Amino acid sequence: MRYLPHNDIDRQAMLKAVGVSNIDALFEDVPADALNAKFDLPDHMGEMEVERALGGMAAKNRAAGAGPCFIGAGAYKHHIPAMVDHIIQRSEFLTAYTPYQPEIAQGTLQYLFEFQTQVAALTGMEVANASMYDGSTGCAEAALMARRVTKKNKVVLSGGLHPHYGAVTRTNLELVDAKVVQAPIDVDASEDIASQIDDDTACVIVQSPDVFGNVRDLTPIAEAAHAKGALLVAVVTEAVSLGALKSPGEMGADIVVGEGQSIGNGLNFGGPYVGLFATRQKYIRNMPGRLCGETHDAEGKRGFVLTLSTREQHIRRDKATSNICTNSGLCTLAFTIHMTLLGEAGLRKLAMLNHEAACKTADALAKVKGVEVVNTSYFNEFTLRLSKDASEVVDKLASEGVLAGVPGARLWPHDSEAHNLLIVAATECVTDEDIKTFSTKLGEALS
Amino acid sequence: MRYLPHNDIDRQAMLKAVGVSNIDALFEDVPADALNAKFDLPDHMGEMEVERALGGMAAKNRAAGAGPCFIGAGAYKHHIPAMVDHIIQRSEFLTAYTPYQPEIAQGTLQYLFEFQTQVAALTGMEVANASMYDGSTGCAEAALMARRVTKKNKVVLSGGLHPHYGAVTRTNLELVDAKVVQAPIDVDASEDIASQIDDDTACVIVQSPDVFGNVRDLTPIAEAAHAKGALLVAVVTEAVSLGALKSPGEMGADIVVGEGQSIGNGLNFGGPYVGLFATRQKYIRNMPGRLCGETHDAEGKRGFVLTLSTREQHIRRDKATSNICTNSGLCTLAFTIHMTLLGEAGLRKLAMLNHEAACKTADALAKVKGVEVVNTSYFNEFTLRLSKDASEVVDKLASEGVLAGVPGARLWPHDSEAHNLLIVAATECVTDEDIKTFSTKLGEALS
Amino acid sequence: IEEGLSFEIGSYAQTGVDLPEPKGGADRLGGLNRNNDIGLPGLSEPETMRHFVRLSQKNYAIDMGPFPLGSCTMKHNPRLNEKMARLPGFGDLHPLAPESAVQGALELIDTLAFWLKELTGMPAVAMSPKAGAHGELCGMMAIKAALEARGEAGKRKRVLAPESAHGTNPATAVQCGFTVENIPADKTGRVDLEALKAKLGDDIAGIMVTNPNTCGLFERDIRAIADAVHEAGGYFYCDGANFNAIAGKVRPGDLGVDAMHINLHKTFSTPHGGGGPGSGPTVLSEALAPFAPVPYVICEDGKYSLVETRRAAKAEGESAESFGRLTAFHGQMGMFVRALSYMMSHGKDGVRQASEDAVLNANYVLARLKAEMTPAFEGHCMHEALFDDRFLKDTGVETIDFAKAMIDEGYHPMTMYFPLVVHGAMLIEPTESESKRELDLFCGAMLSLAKRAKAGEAESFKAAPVYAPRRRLDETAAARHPVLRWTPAQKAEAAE
Amino acid sequence: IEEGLSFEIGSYAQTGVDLPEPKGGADRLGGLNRNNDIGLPGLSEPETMRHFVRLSQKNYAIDMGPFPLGSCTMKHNPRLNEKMARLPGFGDLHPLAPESAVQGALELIDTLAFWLKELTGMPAVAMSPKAGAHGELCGMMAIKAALEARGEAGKRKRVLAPESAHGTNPATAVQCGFTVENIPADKTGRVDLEALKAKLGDDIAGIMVTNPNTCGLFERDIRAIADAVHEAGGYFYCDGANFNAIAGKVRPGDLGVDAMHINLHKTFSTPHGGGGPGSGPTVLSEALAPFAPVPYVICEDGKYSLVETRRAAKAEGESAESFGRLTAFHGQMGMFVRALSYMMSHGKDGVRQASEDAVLNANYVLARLKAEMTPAFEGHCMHEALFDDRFLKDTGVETIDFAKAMIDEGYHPMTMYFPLVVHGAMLIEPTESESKRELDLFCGAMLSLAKRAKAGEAESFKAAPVYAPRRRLDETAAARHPVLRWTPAQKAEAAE
Repeated sequence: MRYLPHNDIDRQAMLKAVGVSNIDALFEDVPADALNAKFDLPDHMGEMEVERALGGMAAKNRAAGAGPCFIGAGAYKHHIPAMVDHIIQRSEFLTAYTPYQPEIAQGTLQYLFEFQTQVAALTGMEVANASMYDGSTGCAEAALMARRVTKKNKVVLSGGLHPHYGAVTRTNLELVDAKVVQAPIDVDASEDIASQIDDDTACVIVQSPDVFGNVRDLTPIAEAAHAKGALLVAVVTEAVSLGALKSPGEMGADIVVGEGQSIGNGLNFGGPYVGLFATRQKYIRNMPGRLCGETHDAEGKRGFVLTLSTREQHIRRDKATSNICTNSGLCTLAFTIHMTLLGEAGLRKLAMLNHEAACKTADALAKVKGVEVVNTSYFNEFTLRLSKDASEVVDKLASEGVLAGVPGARLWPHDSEAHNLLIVAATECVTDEDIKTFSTKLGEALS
Repeated sequence: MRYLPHNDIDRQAMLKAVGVSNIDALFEDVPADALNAKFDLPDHMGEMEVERALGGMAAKNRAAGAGPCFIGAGAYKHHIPAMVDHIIQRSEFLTAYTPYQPEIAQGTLQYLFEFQTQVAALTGMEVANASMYDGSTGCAEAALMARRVTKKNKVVLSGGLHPHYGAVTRTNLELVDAKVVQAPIDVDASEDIASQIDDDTACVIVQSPDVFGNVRDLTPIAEAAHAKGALLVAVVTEAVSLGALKSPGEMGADIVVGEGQSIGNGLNFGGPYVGLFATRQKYIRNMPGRLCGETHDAEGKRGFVLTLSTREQHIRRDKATSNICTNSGLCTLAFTIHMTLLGEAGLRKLAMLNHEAACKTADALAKVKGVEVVNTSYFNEFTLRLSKDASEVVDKLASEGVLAGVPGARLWPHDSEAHNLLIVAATECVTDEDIKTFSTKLGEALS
Repeated sequence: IEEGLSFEIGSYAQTGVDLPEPKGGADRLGGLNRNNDIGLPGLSEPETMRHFVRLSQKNYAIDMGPFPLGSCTMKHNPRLNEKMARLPGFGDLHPLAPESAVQGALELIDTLAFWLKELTGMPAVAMSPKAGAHGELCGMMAIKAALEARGEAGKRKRVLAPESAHGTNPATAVQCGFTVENIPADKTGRVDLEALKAKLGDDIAGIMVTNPNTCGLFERDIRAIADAVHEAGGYFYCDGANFNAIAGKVRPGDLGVDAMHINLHKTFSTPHGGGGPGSGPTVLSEALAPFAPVPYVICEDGKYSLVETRRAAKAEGESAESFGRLTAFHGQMGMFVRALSYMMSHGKDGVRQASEDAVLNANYVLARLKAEMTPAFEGHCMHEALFDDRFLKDTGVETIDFAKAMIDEGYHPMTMYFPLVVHGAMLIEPTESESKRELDLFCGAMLSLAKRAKAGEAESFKAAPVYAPRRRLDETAAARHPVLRWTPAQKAEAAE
Repeated sequence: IEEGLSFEIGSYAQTGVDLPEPKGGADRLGGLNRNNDIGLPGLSEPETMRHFVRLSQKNYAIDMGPFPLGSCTMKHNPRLNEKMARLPGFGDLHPLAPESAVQGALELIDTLAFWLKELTGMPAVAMSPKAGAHGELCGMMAIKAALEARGEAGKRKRVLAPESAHGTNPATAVQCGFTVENIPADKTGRVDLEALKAKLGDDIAGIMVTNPNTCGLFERDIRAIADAVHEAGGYFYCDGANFNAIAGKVRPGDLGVDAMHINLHKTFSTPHGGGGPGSGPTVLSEALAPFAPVPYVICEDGKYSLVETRRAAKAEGESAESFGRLTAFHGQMGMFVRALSYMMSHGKDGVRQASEDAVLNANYVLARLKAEMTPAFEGHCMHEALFDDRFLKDTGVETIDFAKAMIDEGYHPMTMYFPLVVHGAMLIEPTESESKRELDLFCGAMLSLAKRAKAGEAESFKAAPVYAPRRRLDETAAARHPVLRWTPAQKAEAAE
């Protein structure tokens, strides 16, 4: 087997050195009837066979890059510079462990420090951690953190929050008997979420751009929350939007959680992604997740270490702020590299190209009979109200090679009001021809 | 422009330091009317645009892996372990220069030394160089070397030699007024090439397996050559065959040249490839190309350097053995890695799988009406005589997604005798289904 | 060459990407346009390349040498897996693309699930947990949901775990609203069965046991433990971090386990990547299967589909009481592809051989190091060998010094000070990827260090590492005055 | 950690690939089966990975730091190019696939040819030369063929080249059956026009001139040189190794050139890869175009096809007298893709800016280093700055010592002892890829070394390098007793 360096001569010599005659002597503590179980699985395969099997499965999927793609709703098709994927595959990054031995892990630690700085700058916050699993789990952690900080129990979820983020948050919060209030679906950002905040509220969670694409002004919500001693958790599922929009930090957010996939990371059918988590300096000891900090070595040279581990499970065990153990290391690196390539100038330009693509797409689709554009504001994503069930339309267009967007029924299957909605995203990858193909086929599907 | 680190502030500061007011002052020696020419070319493009343009061209080609592929004749579709391509892309290998500073190039030098050892072992020769551009140019260099060694003028080319190798050799040899004798096309390895060797013969060049796939016994030819003071140059275009066949060294070859593409290197539409060049120790000072040798450093530690550079152009200039300046560095590395993974055991098995695939393919095709298998012996490639022009058949099958082999007219366009021939290769990549598809479609094309 | 932060060497005007010029005019941002500076410097592409290559060279990695980290399982990461994960049909696939466009992806998840169920002997698996700790959460959530379904959630709040447990175990239990109590260990380093039994009662939610445990030992009484817990009405959560010792040899389902997460990055070699991403699918017993999280994949007549909500789950399987959703999408698909590629490459014979070689390697190291070092417990071990610091007594050298000295020998240190049950613990896990030649070199270096420590060379240990990119770093200072980001003030300072 | 040879650490039984079992029985090898041992050890995959990763770490590379090698042009290698070359439509394309199956490949070759012709202002280009020296051969072969067509090949045997020429120039001329004579240089480091004219005559085949020349200077009299040679009935071969100084600024075709090869790996950044592969397309003037080698691509009505033989060339274009074939297939396709990717990324504006930045960087280095080092010639330079060793006079430090001391400063040495026209030459080419920050660090290190040399620290220079994977290697011993391969006897020795 190509991955195993021993031959049988080695194995015999080693067994002898260990002082046993056969390998099963080392498994003596296993109940005898459980040892050497039989498995209904094939024997080992060569690379070629594995490539054929997995390649066959891959070929049954429609890649976003295979044609026009307008799907967003929390995961976005962007162009990633070739260098990003090259660097993250370097042995020294790919096959390194968590940097618990900082003297021989400065590479990982320095990019984590750069990542934290980038995320803080991007969100307009004071500090950020070294990442969460993804945006949705970060959202749940933010709610838990808000409970720790405020010592209050109620969590209010905006009707513009991605329903999967809401579900993840509920699942986690209900475990500890928190009260979760979910506002109704809010397609056009007209809800009065501030009115839901009371003295028992730990936080209110609002997404902008929201799941329908609306850009929301968080300032009044922050003010309402702070007036009641609650925190504002701002959610951003499209990190590129922060190149064009006022940051949540400027609008008064106390915790910003985001999905960082758009910067440096591929779609990967939903994972691995990279959760952004930023907050104010005063809350750092309540933060979940790994943190990298600056220090110096015995010779006084600057260096970086994982720090504040007294918050973490491996030190604090049942008193930890979270059970989280890993971060999204390699995805974090991809984010950091792509962001370094972009820089401020590139990010702003990229954001503007996205916005222009969305405006152009919306204008083209608005002309199609049976289509109404719901939004008055948006970044690179907006919602259509169709004259029929959007799922059917999406399936029909998929069979014609167009990935049309996310139909309402996919996200709110039990809420028939949403079923004619179609959430459409347009990034820098969308061409004029893609838009034309989409609008033509959409027209056909609705006629 | 993303590849250029200066901004205009840098440029101005540097111009000032240099003492000129504008960049064209540094181009003052260029005739004024030739400076700043206009070009009918586009301005710079982003990665996404370049990917679209080149991706569009790539999509117009039929990759060997896209379906059944039976093309060989000097380039072979093999499976390459993923690790090979990963390692050759490591910055330290990909972006290193020729190892003229051995103290900081031991990585490159050690793998070259390993490569030379592998090639020598594989060919059954005493020494090998650090590679030529490809097999065909190595063949021409071998003929030139034979002239230097023997001080004779005539070069005899077997009728089983790949015609492109013959053409390259003729082009190079005619430049220095050598006499090149090309034996007629020899489909079934029946020529009496020994009879062409006379006292003026520097070398005879014989390929095995030959371009038609026949396995040739070189021993009697070597004896005949040596009897006249000539050298035998053995050509191998399929390196994998050396895992199953007696090596040219064992059969008395004086120089072995080969195409190493099959080990570690992709098809790449013909290049870059890696030329193998091996000979006897006594001829090393007459060899062309780069050589890596063992030595020690100032502390006595073993190390490697480029050596015998007194043969080379950068030292010897007009007295050099060849004008060659580069080797196929990275392709050499790919060869070395793949060969290290294979080892003797893997190479033998791989060779046997190729031979079995060819036997199976030949048996299936022999049953097709209008098909005659020419060969009695072969490794992974053989020749069919069809009942009609093979080019038509190949074109028809290509339009149906089968790459059927190389038609005689492609290699011998001016020799109509060869036009019904079809050279068919089958490697470990060929599946039973591929064979079935091929034989079915071949039957249809011939009926 | 020292490499500064990108914030120190870049400029706000520079960029390493070329994008088309925006046409201008579009502005539907609701008046919330960003007007201020963001504070993100850019670098040109060549500068970026060099920046990250130089940083990378300050790291140690499994591709460079052994990483004998007990409990962390640093094994070979095949590049085939990376290649497979990057096939456009997987790497460039949107999680919300219609089911018709993702049949191969669902097939892959279903196939991997089959392998995991077969290897563990368990009837169900939740695929969406994003990492090992997330898998623990998934398992404990399922237990809580099962208790709720029994109407006992209010009553059963206690979870038991050995002192040697990973820190995630108690943290997870608390995150689920449980309280945690330690189970004492016996002299052989295993759970004290009688002491455990004494703690059981009708307020017990369950136990969390790692097996093989973090001392590298198989829990001999595993079935008796499971039986006792089940009898008390609790569930048995098995921490699967060490499944790599027994995969292909033993099925946890045969041992009475109710839930176990599987660290794909440990057992099935998806790369650690400097700390993630992980992936923690969690296998579940019949008792817990109905409570599995959404979304999950089902297959009917060769057509795959997704069950995405609790209501849909209820509609699909009558007993289903899914506890909800763990993450936005389907889990760590990129890791699934890598893990399946690894599993298919090994096959059942290779998985078994890998476990055997891992155990053999650990025992070989144990046998060789015994000469100078002190094993924490008697007898053989499983996949990792645990030593304590008795052999360093009176030498002035502590475990951390020994670890740092290993760096100067060219090795990554072993796990130190874990598990907590042993003084100055040194936990060594070579994995099956190390050849005998590498192990011999490693053991030679370790023995020589031990001899040097005993010979009174404490000073050099205290000074180590000397040959690393950094000398020992001041972690206390970092925690006391946390500097978690670069600020422009630092740039100004640096310029002075 | 010292890494042995694979021959020392592997075994003949080990393999790092898994292949299906052969079925056995097939044997149509004509009785020529291999029966003996081959002598090729194998390694498992993890061992192989570590072997080559460890070796790689003994290399210096452009991704790690500057490579100021004059005449070698080590610039940034974009990874986009690597990605493009690996598209299956290029990387997995068989050279003998039918034309209908390779239209995109032929289009790519034709497109790259268009760029090269446009950038050089030349009407034709031969794409198949496999490297720069092969391109020289192509150009000189075309000259020889043209002379033959004129019936003057027997008479015109002399080729002139400056003493400062690359060694390939004389070697190539000889390989074409010519003899070579040096053209003297004037005091400014350029061709002495009068001396050149004196050597011209009706036995002249042509001249070979590098421009900018290897002193980093543009040949001011380039047109007069071309005119004189043409008047004498000879051809002007321009060595294009330094085209990167003027690409996008100046078209060699406007200067009277008849043939020039283009090093794609220098000017257009296909990676050097530790010594290759290169690629050397050769542009040709109207006079030489008819003699271009086969195969080449033609396009009619949007359909591409190949002309593969001299007879076919003759049939296709009436004046065609192709000199024959240079290589088995179509040239270095993999390099073509990379180069075109690079060119399209730059565009005409970027190519021009790159040349300007390359020249600016060299002049900046020249201006800064003048303070302590001695430029070989007065005035500005083009893309590389040439120094001699006068500043080391009486220091005991020689050029090679200075170069090796640079290694300890973290830099790859500059080109040394070339060109031959200057004593102890040091030729520095920073390329456009280096930022001002990197150049300032580099110049600082160089100035400090120069000061140290003058301050009498010769001993430390003689001892350098100290911080490299090896101290100075004995090249004389290597050449005197050549050991070009490992032999089993060495293994036995090592085992003792």
